[in-house]
Amino acid sequence: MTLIREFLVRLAVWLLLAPLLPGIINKVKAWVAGRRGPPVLQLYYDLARLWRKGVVLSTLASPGFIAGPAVAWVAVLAAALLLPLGPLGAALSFRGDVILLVYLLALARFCTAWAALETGSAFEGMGAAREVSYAVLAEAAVITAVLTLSMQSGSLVLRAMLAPAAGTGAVLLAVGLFTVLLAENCRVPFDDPNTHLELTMIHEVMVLDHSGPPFAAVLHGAAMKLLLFSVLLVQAVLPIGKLSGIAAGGALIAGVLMVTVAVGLVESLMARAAFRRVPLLLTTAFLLCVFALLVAWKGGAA
Amino acid sequence: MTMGWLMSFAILVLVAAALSGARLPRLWLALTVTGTAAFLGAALWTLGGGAAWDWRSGFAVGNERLHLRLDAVSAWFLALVGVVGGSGAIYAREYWPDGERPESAGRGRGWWSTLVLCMGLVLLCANGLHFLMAWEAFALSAYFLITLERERRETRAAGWLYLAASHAGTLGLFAFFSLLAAGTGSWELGPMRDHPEVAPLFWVALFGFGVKAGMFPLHIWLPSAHANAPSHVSAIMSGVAIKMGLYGLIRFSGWLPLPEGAGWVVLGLGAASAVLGAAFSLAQNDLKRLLAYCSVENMGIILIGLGVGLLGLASGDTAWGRLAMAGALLHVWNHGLFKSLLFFGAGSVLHATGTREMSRMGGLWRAMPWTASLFAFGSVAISALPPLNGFVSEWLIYLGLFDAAAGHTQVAVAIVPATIALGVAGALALAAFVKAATVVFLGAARTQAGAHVHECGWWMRAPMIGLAAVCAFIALAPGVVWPFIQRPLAAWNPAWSVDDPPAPFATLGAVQAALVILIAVMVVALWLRSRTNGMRRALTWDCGYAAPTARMQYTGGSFAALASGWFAWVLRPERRLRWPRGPFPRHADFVERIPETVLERVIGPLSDVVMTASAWVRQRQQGHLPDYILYLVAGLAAMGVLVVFGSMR
Amino acid sequence: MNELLLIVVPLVAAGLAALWPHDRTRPWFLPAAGLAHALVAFSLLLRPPEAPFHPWLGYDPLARAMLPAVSLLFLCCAFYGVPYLRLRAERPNRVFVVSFLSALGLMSAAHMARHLGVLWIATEAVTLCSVPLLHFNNTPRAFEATWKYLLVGGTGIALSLLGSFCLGYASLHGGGAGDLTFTALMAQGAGLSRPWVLIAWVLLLVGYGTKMGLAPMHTWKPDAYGEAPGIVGAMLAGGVTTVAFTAVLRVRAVVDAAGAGVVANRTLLVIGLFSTLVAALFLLSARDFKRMLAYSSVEHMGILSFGAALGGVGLWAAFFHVWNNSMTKGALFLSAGNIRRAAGGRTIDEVSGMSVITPRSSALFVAGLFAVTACPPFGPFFSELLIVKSAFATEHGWAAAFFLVCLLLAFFGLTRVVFAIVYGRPRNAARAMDPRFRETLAVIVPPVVLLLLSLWLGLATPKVLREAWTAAVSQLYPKP
Amino acid sequence: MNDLLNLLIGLAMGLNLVALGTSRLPSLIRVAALQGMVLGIMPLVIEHELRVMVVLIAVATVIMKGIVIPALLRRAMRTANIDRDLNPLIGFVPSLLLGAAGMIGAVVLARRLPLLPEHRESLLVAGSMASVLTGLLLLIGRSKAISQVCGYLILENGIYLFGLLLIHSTPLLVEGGILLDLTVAVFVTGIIVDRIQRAFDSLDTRKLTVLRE
Repeated sequence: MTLIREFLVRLAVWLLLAPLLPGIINKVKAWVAGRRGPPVLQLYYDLARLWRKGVVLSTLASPGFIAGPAVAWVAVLAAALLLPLGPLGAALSFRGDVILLVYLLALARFCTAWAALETGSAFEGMGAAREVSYAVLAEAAVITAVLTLSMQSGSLVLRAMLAPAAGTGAVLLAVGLFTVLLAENCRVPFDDPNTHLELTMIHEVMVLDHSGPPFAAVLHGAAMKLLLFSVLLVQAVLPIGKLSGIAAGGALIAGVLMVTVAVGLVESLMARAAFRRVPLLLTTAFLLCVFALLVAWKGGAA
Repeated sequence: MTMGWLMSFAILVLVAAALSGARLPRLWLALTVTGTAAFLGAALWTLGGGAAWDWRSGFAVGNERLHLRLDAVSAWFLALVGVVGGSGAIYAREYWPDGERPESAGRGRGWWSTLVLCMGLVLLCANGLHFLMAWEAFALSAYFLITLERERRETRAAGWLYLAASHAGTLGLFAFFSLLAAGTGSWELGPMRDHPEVAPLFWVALFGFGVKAGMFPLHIWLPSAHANAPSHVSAIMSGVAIKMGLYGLIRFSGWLPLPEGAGWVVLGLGAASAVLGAAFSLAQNDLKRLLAYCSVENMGIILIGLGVGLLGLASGDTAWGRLAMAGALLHVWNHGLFKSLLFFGAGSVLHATGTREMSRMGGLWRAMPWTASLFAFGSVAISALPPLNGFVSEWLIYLGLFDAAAGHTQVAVAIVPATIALGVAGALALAAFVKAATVVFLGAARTQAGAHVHECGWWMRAPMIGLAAVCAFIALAPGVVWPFIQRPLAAWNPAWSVDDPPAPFATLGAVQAALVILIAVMVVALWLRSRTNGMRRALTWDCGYAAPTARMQYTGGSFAALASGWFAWVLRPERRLRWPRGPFPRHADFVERIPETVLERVIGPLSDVVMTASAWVRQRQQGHLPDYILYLVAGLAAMGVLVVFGSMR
Repeated sequence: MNELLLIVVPLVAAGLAALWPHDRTRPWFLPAAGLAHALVAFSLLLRPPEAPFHPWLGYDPLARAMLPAVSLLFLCCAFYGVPYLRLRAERPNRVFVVSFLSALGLMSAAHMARHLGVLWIATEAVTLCSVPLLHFNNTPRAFEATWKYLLVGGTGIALSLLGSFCLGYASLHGGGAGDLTFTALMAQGAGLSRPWVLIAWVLLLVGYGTKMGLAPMHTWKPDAYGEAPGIVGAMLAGGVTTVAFTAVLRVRAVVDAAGAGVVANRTLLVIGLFSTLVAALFLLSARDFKRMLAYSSVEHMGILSFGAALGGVGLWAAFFHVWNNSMTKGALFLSAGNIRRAAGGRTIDEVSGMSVITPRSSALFVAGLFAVTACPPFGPFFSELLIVKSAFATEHGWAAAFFLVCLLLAFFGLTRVVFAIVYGRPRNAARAMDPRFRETLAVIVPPVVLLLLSLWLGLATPKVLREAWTAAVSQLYPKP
Repeated sequence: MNDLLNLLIGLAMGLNLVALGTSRLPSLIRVAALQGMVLGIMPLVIEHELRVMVVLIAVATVIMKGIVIPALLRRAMRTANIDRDLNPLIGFVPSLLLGAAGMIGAVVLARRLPLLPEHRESLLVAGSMASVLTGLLLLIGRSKAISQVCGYLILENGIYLFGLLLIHSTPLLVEGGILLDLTVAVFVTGIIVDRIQRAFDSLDTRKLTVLRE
């Protein structure tokens, strides 16, 4: 009974809180720019509206055009459920779940790209190409980060792995993961979620042709992914596991908020990087993770 | 003794099939399917815990007693031979029928059964001499299958390249087996860890079998052969034949005493094959070439697993080594299954459109939904994405890698880069297969070739569905497969205790099943919701293009440009670009060619040197009799000098 | 006394054929004599005579290990010869048949010769007999080939005569009574004067090596094989070379007895590997498929001497390879002859797609190709593998590696040419040459039989042959 | 009488040099013939009592080497009316020098080789080596078919000389060998003549190069 209740709670957290983050980010940006900006709950309204709207399908699109977002959404949700939520812990945790998490995100990527290419549009093809290509570098960084965590903790279970060692390693890892977060969630400086230059976009341009409920799934999935990454980042660098229940929860929430604010600040203070500089940024992130790995290695050896 | 009967039955049936192939297609199909089924049955029985079958003949072949042995390791591969051999035979009935190929269909059938039989014998032979015989026979029958369509020049060239490379490997095996026989004093094969002096032979074996396995620098023959062979042949080549090289490596790395650093080298080669294979496959514009290079990548993944296993063996500690080895073995099956599935799919595309150029296709899903969905299934599986089987085996390998790294031991130096390489290769493969599946099946038809096509019939569809089903089974019930994996592990190296299955395997299966259900629910829900909200079709919006044409679509080349650009140092793409000029540009074109780097940059120059020598020698023989006498005298002098110095010492 | 039949029967048959009036029926002398010869040879193989019937001539183990192969090859060529000569009705065949038969008799004599002089005389007689055979086509090209064959081969022969003299002088100088039988020479052993023995070895190796066609004395071979009819090529490649190889082995045994065996082996090894290399290089850019066969024969002569140089097991494998070489080369030459007949050309520039025009012969040609390139399950695979193994076993690792590389290059060359000839689209020049040619059983069966024999030799080497080879080895390496 | 033999051998060796030096085909043939005759009478000198066999050899040799083959060659030359100059691949002076060097080397080498006492004094070995070298030199250095035949004859003469060492111990080997070797020569010349009578091909082997790689 309690199991099911806990599970439902986690589900609720992921499903309900996720759309909050983009709202917060936008608020921060507006505040920095000195505007009032859209309400924090804007995304909730959008989702609700989209869920009620009809769908316009491209004449070329196959059923995969609707299945894609669905699968992607499920994949992200499943990945999220594998991730422990501070005191709540993970819905399901077993040896090697971290690998499953990484590959679930890959599945989401596959489906988004698939759906994007359904329409035979040049823009969306371009977006998909960028998505999968940058993912190659991001993947390297993520795997290295995971390797670091597992070498720190000597374990392959997320719950145990997210017991970070304070120090340089944590800092390096934090910066590295933050960069990966920006890249994977298509934020500035990798992508500009609210530009109107399709040529410069990745994620937004991939979903140009989506509409209605599928589009809602896409947006919600993106929000969940953002939340997932920030939670991962926070737990990877903050020693939350050592705290007591309430404190841990508070710390986690605070951390996530910090991350979101940081994202917002980055978006408002930095310009989008030119595309040829993107690989450079990602490589930097990868290298940061590698250094973190080396630190972890020495730490473990000592 | 039932096993003996079963085996002899299978062999006899396949021989009969090989003979009946030319004239009696129906009988041939029945016999081949029966024979392969018998192989499969025998293999599963052995894997299911049956005692290893060991048989010595009374008579001698080539002055050596026949010695056949079916232990778990052989059985593991034999099962694959059975599955792909049988389904390929069914597929060929429609794909390569007498009606369309009157000249080569019969030959194709005969050689097919021969190939299957010889691969089975390679797995069974426990005597070096007969192993070599079966090996070469298998290589030759593969050659004849590749060149079925021998009226095409490029097919002949590809076939010759394959034959040449394979013969180089075979001569390596000549050296390997004769050195082994010279070392141990007999052609008999078996565990020989008590002969430390034969340890260096592992390197010879690595070359000999590596050529066949398509290991990275030795893969030169693979792309063109797989691309130009008939698709069912490509399927068995890529799904099973190259696994024979792997079988050799696994087999003898289990039997031979291993030299210092064997594991490191294998791991390194595996990592290189994985990343570069994936990069090459992403860059290809020929559908079957893309699949072929992806085989190189998957061989790399398997070799990574094997390498970790060897490292584990070397460092005595067994847990992670065993995991990675298990992953490698499982990936052998998985890759065999979904790669054959993909080649079958590519075959039906080729059959429908008559071209392998992806940039000529597009929008095929409408005409061939079955092929499209099965190909998509295969793409997800081969990109090692959950909830399919590719992920299961890679997951095992990852477990092994991570555990090894967590040990903070010396091996981590090799393990960490390998892990990262595996991750990168996975991402690249994903990109490659997004490209393959979408460019071929989605969007609008780019040329007339893609315009009016037909779905393949049931004879071609059924094998694909069957293979997909097996993939799904492995994906959803890995716990069932696990005990089967343990037997080859135990047979591979008895030193390992393999009683405890890693608990999460069951969990993983459950998770994957749950994932499937969730996906189904969500898809249906979204679909219903959209329908209730009302769906209408319209032109692709694409930011308001009034009349998007098929030529505005992203092509495969442009899709891959970004990522393959990062590998330009090895891909060395050759581009010819004519910019549009003036207000009304008359012509502008862009041609890109991805060369076979190793072949053209390494083997080419080498062969040039040899051919120069050959030309020089020919120049010496221009029909002048005095010269000939001079050579005779020179020979006399040389022999004299040799004798004088020889007798001095 | 039956041994004598091996020499007499063919010669008598030759005499009768010379007197026989009808060109049309004369060719039947070939199979008849061949059959008789084979019967005698094999009955002797099964029941070898205890002692040679004459100190100078005898069916000793060495002859027993080699001669039946030649006899078998001759039989198949003879059966092929009948339809072939019918096809070439425009040419008078008296001289051809007579010299073909007498060549057989003399080859038997050369194999059985246990005396230095007799050996030399027989070998040279074989050379002379093969001159009209080479010249059969009677074209300027054939003339040129014959001319070169005679002069290069003659020089070699002369050198081997000089070598024989030197060996004789060695024994004389060592206090020998001038008895030049090999038994006597080997008995004299260390008594032979070493310098003269060495000089003799060099001269004889080069002399008989020229007959064998070892590089760099091989130059006559491609011309001769390229211009001679298929059966002549087969006999030269499978029979005459065997004679020369036997001669080299007999002499080598004497040199070994004189205590210079190491030096002899080294020279054999070097010249063998060199021949293999040169042949491989030529094959790599060969264009004419009959000359290609000649170079392949050079390669196999190299393999033989490589094996002989290894001694013991290697030598045994060399005997094995002699048989395989005779059978496979025979099959190749005969099928190549068919293809040559049907196709108007001889080079890959003129001929292609023969699998359409002469399917059977082409299939045979390809099968023969794989046989000759040591692909299982044909005989050469086993013998060459054994040679490689014994090379590794006798610490000749690098030589073996080099050898394998040469085999690989040769494989490249051979496959290149053969596939170019057999596959692809047929040229319209084909069939222009000889419209009378049909792929009748008569021209298909002999090569098939030869291939089957090579298959059989490999898969189930008869016990009697293995014993015969072992006996021959122990004759050449008498255990002290 | 050993001196007489050595005198003859010396004469033969001199003829070698002449053969190398001459620039005309007929004289080359003449030299070869002369050398053949000189060699032919040697057995009579060597043998103490004249056995029938020996006489037979001598006569046969003289007839063959001295008369038949040269006649054949001359006939060939005439029928083919080829120009009498033999254009050398190795110039006359170099070949002369080489021949001389070879001769000296032969003498030196012959001294160092172990010989039976009765052969110590004779020039047989040296002479035979010199002639063999000369023969090979002609075969390599002269391009006309007929001149090559002459070279071959001289080569044979050298071998014949060596054979004389063994004529006591193993006469049959020597005789058989030599006689058969002569037949080779006959064959060679025969082939040419036969060829010429059918068609006037060039006998310049530099033109006989259709068969090539």
